Amino acid sequence: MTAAAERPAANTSGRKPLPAMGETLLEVNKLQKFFPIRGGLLSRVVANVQAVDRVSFKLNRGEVVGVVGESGSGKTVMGRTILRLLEPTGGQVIFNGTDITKLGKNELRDYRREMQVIFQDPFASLNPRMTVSEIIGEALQIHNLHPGKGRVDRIAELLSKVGLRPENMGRYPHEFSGGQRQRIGIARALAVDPAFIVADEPTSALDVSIQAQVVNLLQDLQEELGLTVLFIAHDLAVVEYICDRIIVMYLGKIMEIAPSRELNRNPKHPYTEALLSAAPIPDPSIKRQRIILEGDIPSPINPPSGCVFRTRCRYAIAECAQVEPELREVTPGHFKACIRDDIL
Amino acid sequence: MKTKPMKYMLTLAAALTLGGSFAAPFVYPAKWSADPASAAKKGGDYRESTISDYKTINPFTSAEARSIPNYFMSLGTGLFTQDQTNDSFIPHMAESMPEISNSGKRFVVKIRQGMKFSDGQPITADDWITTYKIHTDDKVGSNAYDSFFINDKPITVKKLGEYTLQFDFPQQSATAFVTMNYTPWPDHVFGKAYTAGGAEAVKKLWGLNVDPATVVTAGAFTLQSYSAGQRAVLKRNPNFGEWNKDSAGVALPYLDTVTLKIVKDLNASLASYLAGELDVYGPRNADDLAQITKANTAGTLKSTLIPNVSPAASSQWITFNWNKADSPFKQKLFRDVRFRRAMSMVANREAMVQLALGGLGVPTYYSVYPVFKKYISDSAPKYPYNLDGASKLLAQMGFTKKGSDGILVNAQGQKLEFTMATNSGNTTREQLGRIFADEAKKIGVKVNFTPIDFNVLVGQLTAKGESRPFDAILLGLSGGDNIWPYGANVVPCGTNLHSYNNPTNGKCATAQEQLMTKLFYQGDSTVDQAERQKIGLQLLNTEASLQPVIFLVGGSYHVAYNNRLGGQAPRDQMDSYYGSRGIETTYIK
Amino acid sequence: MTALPTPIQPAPPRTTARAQSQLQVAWGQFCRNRLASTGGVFIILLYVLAIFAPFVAPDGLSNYSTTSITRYHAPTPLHFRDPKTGAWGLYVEKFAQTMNPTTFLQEFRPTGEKCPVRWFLPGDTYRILGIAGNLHLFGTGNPNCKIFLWGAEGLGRDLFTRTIYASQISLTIGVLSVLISTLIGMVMGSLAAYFRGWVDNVINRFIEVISAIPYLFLLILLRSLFPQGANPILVLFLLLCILAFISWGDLARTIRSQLLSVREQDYVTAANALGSSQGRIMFRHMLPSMTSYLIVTLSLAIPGTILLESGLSFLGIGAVEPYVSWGTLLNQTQDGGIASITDRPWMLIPGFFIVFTVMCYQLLGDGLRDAFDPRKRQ
Amino acid sequence: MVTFLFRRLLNLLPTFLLATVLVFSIIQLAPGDFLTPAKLNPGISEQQLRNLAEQFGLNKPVWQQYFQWLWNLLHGNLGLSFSYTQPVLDVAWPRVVNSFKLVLVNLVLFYAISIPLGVYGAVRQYSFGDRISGVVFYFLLGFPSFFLALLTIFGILKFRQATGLNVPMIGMTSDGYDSLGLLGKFWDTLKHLLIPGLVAAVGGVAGFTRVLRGQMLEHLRSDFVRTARSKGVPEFWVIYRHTFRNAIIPFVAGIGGLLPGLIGGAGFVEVVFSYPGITPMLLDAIGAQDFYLVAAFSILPMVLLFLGNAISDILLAVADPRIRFN
Repeated sequence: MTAAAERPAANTSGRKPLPAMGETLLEVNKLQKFFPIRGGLLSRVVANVQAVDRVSFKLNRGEVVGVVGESGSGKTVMGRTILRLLEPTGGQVIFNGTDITKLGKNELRDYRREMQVIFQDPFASLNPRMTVSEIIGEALQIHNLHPGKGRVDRIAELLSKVGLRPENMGRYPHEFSGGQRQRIGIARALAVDPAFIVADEPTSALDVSIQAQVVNLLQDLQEELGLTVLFIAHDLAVVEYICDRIIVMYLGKIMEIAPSRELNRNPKHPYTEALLSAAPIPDPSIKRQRIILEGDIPSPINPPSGCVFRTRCRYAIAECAQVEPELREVTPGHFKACIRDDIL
Repeated sequence: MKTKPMKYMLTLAAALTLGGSFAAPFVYPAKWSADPASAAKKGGDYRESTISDYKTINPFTSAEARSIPNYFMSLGTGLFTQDQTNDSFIPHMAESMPEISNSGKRFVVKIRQGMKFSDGQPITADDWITTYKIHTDDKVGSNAYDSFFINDKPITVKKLGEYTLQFDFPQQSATAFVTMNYTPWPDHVFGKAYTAGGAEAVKKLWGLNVDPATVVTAGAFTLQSYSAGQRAVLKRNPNFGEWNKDSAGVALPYLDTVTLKIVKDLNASLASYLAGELDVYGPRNADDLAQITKANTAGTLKSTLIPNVSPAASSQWITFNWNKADSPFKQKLFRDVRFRRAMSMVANREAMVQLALGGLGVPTYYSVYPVFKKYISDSAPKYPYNLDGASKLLAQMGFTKKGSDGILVNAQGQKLEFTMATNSGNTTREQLGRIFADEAKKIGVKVNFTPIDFNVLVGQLTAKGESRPFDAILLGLSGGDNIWPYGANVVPCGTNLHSYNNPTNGKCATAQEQLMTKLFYQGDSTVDQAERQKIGLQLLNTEASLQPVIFLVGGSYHVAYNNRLGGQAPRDQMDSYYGSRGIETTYIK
Repeated sequence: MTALPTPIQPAPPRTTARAQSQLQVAWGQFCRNRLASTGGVFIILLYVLAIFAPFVAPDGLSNYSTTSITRYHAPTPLHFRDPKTGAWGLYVEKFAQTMNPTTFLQEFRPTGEKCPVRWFLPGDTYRILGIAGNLHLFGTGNPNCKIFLWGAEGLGRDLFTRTIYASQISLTIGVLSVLISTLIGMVMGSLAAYFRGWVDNVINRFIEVISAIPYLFLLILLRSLFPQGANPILVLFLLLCILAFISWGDLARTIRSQLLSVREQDYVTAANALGSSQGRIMFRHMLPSMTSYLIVTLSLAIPGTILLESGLSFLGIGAVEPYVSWGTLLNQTQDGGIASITDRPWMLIPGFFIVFTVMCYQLLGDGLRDAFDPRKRQ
Repeated sequence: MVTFLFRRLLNLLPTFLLATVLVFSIIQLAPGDFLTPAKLNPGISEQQLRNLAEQFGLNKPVWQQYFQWLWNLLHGNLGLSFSYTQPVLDVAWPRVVNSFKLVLVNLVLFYAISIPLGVYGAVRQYSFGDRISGVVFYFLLGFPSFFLALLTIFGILKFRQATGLNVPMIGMTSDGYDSLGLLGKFWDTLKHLLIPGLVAAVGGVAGFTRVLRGQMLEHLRSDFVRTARSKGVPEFWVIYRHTFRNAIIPFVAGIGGLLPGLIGGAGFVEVVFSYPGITPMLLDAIGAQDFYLVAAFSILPMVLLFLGNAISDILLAVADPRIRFN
C-alpha cells in the first residue's frame, strides 16, 4: 500500500505535489448548486431547485468517503459540482490548496487530470462509436500523455489493471457485458493518473453477482494507487464495506458525517437511524432497498423551513421548524445536523 | 334615384298599352345549324372544361374572353350579331338595323321591346346606358374600357327614349357594330350600386361567393352554382326564350344546364373527354387526334372528330430589335431589310410544320391569320425557305467568309451572331426556335436560342427606348376580329406591340412604317367592307416587303364533340373564328 | 432471397486479436448487404456511363434531319441475319416516315435499304475529360439510316443518345447542392444545440424567416437576373446552390433536437470530465452520433435533388436546350400526355432512369446506414 | 404554459416582420407584374394599363405598398386579389378547406402504410418482406409526382374504358354533387380523395419508413429493450412501449413542420388531379403575379409553422421527459 502511494516520477511533470497521506486533499466549503426555474413574460427566475445547499466537508488524501441518501437527495449533483461538471451556484471547492471554482477554462483542464469520475450507467457512459482504445486513449491524447508508441502500451497496461485482456482494445463497447464496460469506465478514469475519483453509484446498474467484483476492483485499485475516493451510493451496506467515513445527505444537505463503523453502530441523526433500520442485514444480494419512512421526500423547490427532515422525523419538535440546525461535532470525528441531543 | 321609379312606371304603361302584343322575337336562322330545328330536344346538360379557374362573376371586373360573365352569361346578347355565313351584322337585341347619320358617325338604334332579364325585369335603354357608364369609369378598371374610345376620343351613348339609343363616334369606324354590341347588364343591380357607392360598390358585386339567386342576366344562361376550383353550373334563363326562338318557333336555349369543369391542363381535359365526361374538346395536335380516333374506333367513345377544320386564329413569329444603340453593328444588321429577308429564307417552315406541329399546320408569311382569307393575297411578297438565297443576301451585306468556328464574319471581323428568346414552357415554340437556330447554323449564322420567363420576355418586348434589351424574340399573338384584322397597338408606330421599333419618341424609322400606320387608321375608319379589304391588301404588301417581323407557321383548328350533342354549325361554317356551335342552339340527343 | 437471421443476444467478445477499423468493419458489413451493394454498383455504373456518354452514344446530342423526318421514330429492330441472302451480320433497316391521315399516327415503314452496324466508327466529335475524340462505340455511319435503340423524340433526335447525355447533368448537379445544404444544416444545428441560449434563439428565428421565402418566386426571380447569354448549366447549378442555402432549416432543427438528447449522455459528461475542449466534444462525440441520421438524410436528399431538378424542368427553369437532363426529357413525355404512353412508350425511358437512380441511391444509403451503425450490424 | 406561448409569440414578432419584408421584396423584385400579360393583348391601350396600375396601387413606390399592406394585415385584412378582385381570404379560404381534406386523407393513408412497414422492417430486419417493401417503395419514391400522377390518370382511364366502372379520375366531386344527400356527398368526396391521397402518400412512405425503421432498430438493440425482454414483457409491449415510443421522438420534433404542410396542400398531386386545393391556386397566383394572394400563401405557413413548433415543443416535452420548458 505504501509503495504505491507515491506517484511514478514520469507523470509528475508540471503537477503540484500532493499533500502527504492523511493530510487534507479536498475541502468543500458551503457548496451550493441551484437549478433556476424560469417563468413569466421576461424569463425571470421564479424559483430554484435547491439540489445542493451549503454543503461543507473535508477529504484526506488516501481516504474513501461514502455519500448515502435517498434518490433525489442531491448526491449525484454534489459529486458533479465538486468536479465542476456542473457550475456551482456558490461556495468553494479547494483541491490541494486551490479553489477550483474560480479557475478559468485552461487552468481547469490541468485539474481535470487530478479528478476523475466513474459513472453509474456503464452503457450510457461509453461512446458507442469509439473503440476501447479510443475511449481510454482520448484522455491520454487530451493531456498529451505517453505520446507515440508508449500510448498503446499504457492502454494495455490500464486494461490489464482493471482485469481486461489488452487484446480487446480494438472492440466497441457494445461487444462487452455490463461489468466489463464498467471496468473500461474505470480504466478511462485511471488513464490520467488522478489523485481523486468520484465514483457515482458505480455498481447500482450492474447485476448483483458483478457488483462485488467491481467493488473489489475499486478497492484494490484505491489501495494500490493511493486514491482518494468519494463513493456515492444509496446502499449503506456497500458503503460501509469499503469506506473510511460516511456522509449522509438529505434534500441537498448533510445530515451526519461519521467514520463508517461509528455511524453504523451509533447513528446520531434520526434520518441515519431510519436508513439503518431499513437495512437490517448487510446483504449484497439485495439490490434496491426501500427505506421505510413516513410520507414522501419534500420538493427541493420549496424545502421545509428549519430542519429539512422535520416533516418526516419522528422526534420533531416545534423548534425544529424555526432553527436551521448547524452541522456540529458531537464526538470527535462525528458530526450531525440536529438540534436535539436528547435522542439517540 | 330618380330613374328607378320612372322606369317602373313606364314599364307598367308599356304593358298596359301593348298588352301581349310584343314585337316579334328574334329567330335563329335555320342555316346556322347542321341539324333541322325539328330534331332538337329540350333539356339536358352540356359539359365543357376550362383550364383556368374562373375569377369572378362580375362582368365589369372580368378580364378573360371566355369568362362566365363575358361569355357564358352573355350568350345571345348584343344589339347585333354577326352572320357567320357572310360576316355581316343583323339586328338581335335591336329591333332593326340602326339609322346612320352625321356621315357615318351617328347610330340611332331601336331596342327590341318585351325583352326581360332573368329576374323578370324588362331590358331597356337604361341598362345599356348604365353598362356604358360603368365600363368607361377608369376607377372600375373594366376590360372593355378601351372599346369605348377611338384614338383617345370617347364614343358617347345617349338614351333617346325608353327603347331608343344613340351612339356618337368621334370618327368613322369599321368596327362600330362590334363596339355597339356590348352586353347590357341590369341597371337595377349595377346602376343602383353605382349611384350609391360608385366604382367601389360595383367592384364588390358578384364575386365568386355571390349568392346565385342575386345574379341577373339578359343572356341565355344564368348562374346556378359555383364550387371553388371545381365547376360552375349555369342554368337556362327562362325569359330568354320569350324573345329568342328557333326556326320552328321553340324557345331557346334547349339546354337546361351548362356545366363548366375546371381542370388543370389539357391532358386532364383530354382524358375526361375520352372517358365521356365532357361533350366537347379542342384537339391541339396530331396526338390528340390520334387518341380520339383510337377511342372512337375502339368504340369506347362515341364522338365526332373533324380534323383540319381551318387554320388557327393565331400567329407565331420572330421579331428583330431595331433599337440597339448599345450595339451599332446589330442595330444596322437588324434594320437591314436584306438581313430580315435572309432570316425568312432560313425559316424552314415545312420542317416546322412537320416536326413541331406534327404535320397539321400551314406555313405563314403574313401578320393576318390565314383563317381571315378575305384579307390575304398570294401576290404579296414571300421569302420562303431557301438557304442559298439567304447566303447570297448575307454575302451582299458583306458576310462572305466563315471563321474557324464556321460563323460568318464581315470585313471588320464582326461575327454574324445574335440571341433569340422565347417563353419557357411552350414546347412548340421551343421546337420552332430550335429548328430556326439549327438551320441558321447551316449557313454560318449563330443563333443563341434561350427560353426565358414569360414575364421577362414580355417586359423586353414591350420596352421603349433607343436601346432595348433584346436581339430577337420568338413569340405568338392571338385575338382580333375579321372586320379589320390588324392590331391597333401592333401596326401604328409608337404603340406597345410595334415590337421591332419602339424608340422613346415613338417615331417611325422607315417610310413603309409610316405608310402602314396611315393605312391602318384608314382601314379602321372605313365602313365599307370591299373598300377596307383593298386597303388591307395594300397594307399586307407593304408589310410583307418590309418583313419587320418574320412569320413562321400556323396550327390547325380541329373540332371534336360527343355524339350525344346536336345542333352544331354546318361543316362549311365552322372555323377557328366562329367556332363549331352556338350553345343556344345546341341540344342533347 | 434468403433471410439472414439476426441474433438479438449480446455478441460475445470475439477472439481475433487485431481490431478492424471502423471503416473496414462498415465496408465488410456493407458488402454483405446484397441489395445495398447492388444499388451501389449500379450507381457507379451510371456514373461511368455518364462520363463516357459521348463515346457510347451513336449520335451527337442535337442531331436531326429536316429532310428525312424521324419525329417519334420507333425503336429500330436489330437484325442478325438477312432473310433473303441468309448472310449473317448485324444490321438495321432504313425507315421512311408517313403520317397516316386517318389514325393521325406517324408510321415508319422499312424502305428495304439495309445499313450494317459497325463498331468503333468515327462520327461526331466530342471531349471526354478534356480529351478530344470522334470514335463511337457503334453506329451505321449513315446519317439518314440511324440506329434508334430507344426510338426518337419530338424533333427526331436519338433518345438513347439524349438519355445517356442527360445523365451527365442529372447525376452531378444535385450532389454538390445537397452537400452544401447538409453542411450548413449540420453546422447550424450543432451550434444551436451546443451553445443553446441566444445562439440557439437566433438560429431558430433565422430558420423561421427563411422558411417563409417563397421558393418558386425566388427561383424565377434569380433565373431572370442572370444574363441571357449565361451558360444555362451554370445558372441551373447556381440556382440549386441557392436553394441549398435556404433549405437547410429542417435538417438543422432535427440535428439540434437530436444533439440536445446526446448532450445529456454520460459519455459526453465523461469527455468533459477528461478535460476535452468544446470542439473536441462536438466533433468527436456529439456529431458522430449523427452519422446514421446524416447518411440516411443524404441518401434521401441526393435523389431528392434529382427529382427537384425534374420538377424545375416541369416549370421550365431546369436544364434548357441545348442541354438535357432526365427531367427535361421526362417533361417532354409529360407534355405529350396520354399519347406518350400509348403511341410512343419509349419516351418513358428517361423517367425510368430517374426512378432507377433514385431507387439505387436509396438502397445504397440504407445499406450504408446499417453498416456504419455498430448496433445494427449483422 | 400560457405565458410560455405568449413569450414565443413576442419572440415571433421581429421574425415575422423580417420575413414579411423578405417575402415582399422577393415578390416585388420578380420580373413584371400582374399587368404584364395584358401588355400582349393587341387591343389594350396604354391609358387602360395606367388605369389598372392605379387601381391595384401598382404605381406607388414599393415601400408605400408594403406599409399599406402591413397596416391592412394588422387589421386582419390580407388585401385584395388582383385577378379575383375580391379579398384574399374569401378567395383562398375554400381552397384551404379543400386542401385540408385531401391532406387529412393523405396523412391517414401515409401513416397507415408507413408505420406498420417501418415497425415490421425493424422487427424482421432483412426478412423477405423487409427487402421487398424497401425496394417497392424506393421504386415509387423515384417517380416525380407529376409523372406518377400522369401514369395514374392513364391507368384509371384504361380501367374505366375496360370495365365501364365509374372510378373518379379528377376533381373533388362528381357532376351531380349538389343534388346528393349528406352521406352521398361525404362518400362522393371521399371517393375522389382516395386516389390522389394515395398517390401523394406513396412518395413519402419510403423515406419515413426507412428512417423509422432505423430509429426502431437503434432502440431495439439497446439494453433497456433487452432488459425489458428478459423481464418477460410481452413482445408487443416491448415494441410499442419501449421501442416505438422512443423511435418517434425525432419525428415528434418534426411535427412542427407538418402543420403548415397540413394546410399547405398536397402539392403537384393537386395540380395533376385537378383538385381544387391550394397548390393550383398558388401556382396560378405566382404565374399571374397576383401579389397579395401570393403574400398570403407565404405568410400563412409561417404563422402555422410557429404554431406547429410550439405544439411540437410541447409534445417533445411529453414524449421526452429530459427536455423541460426551461
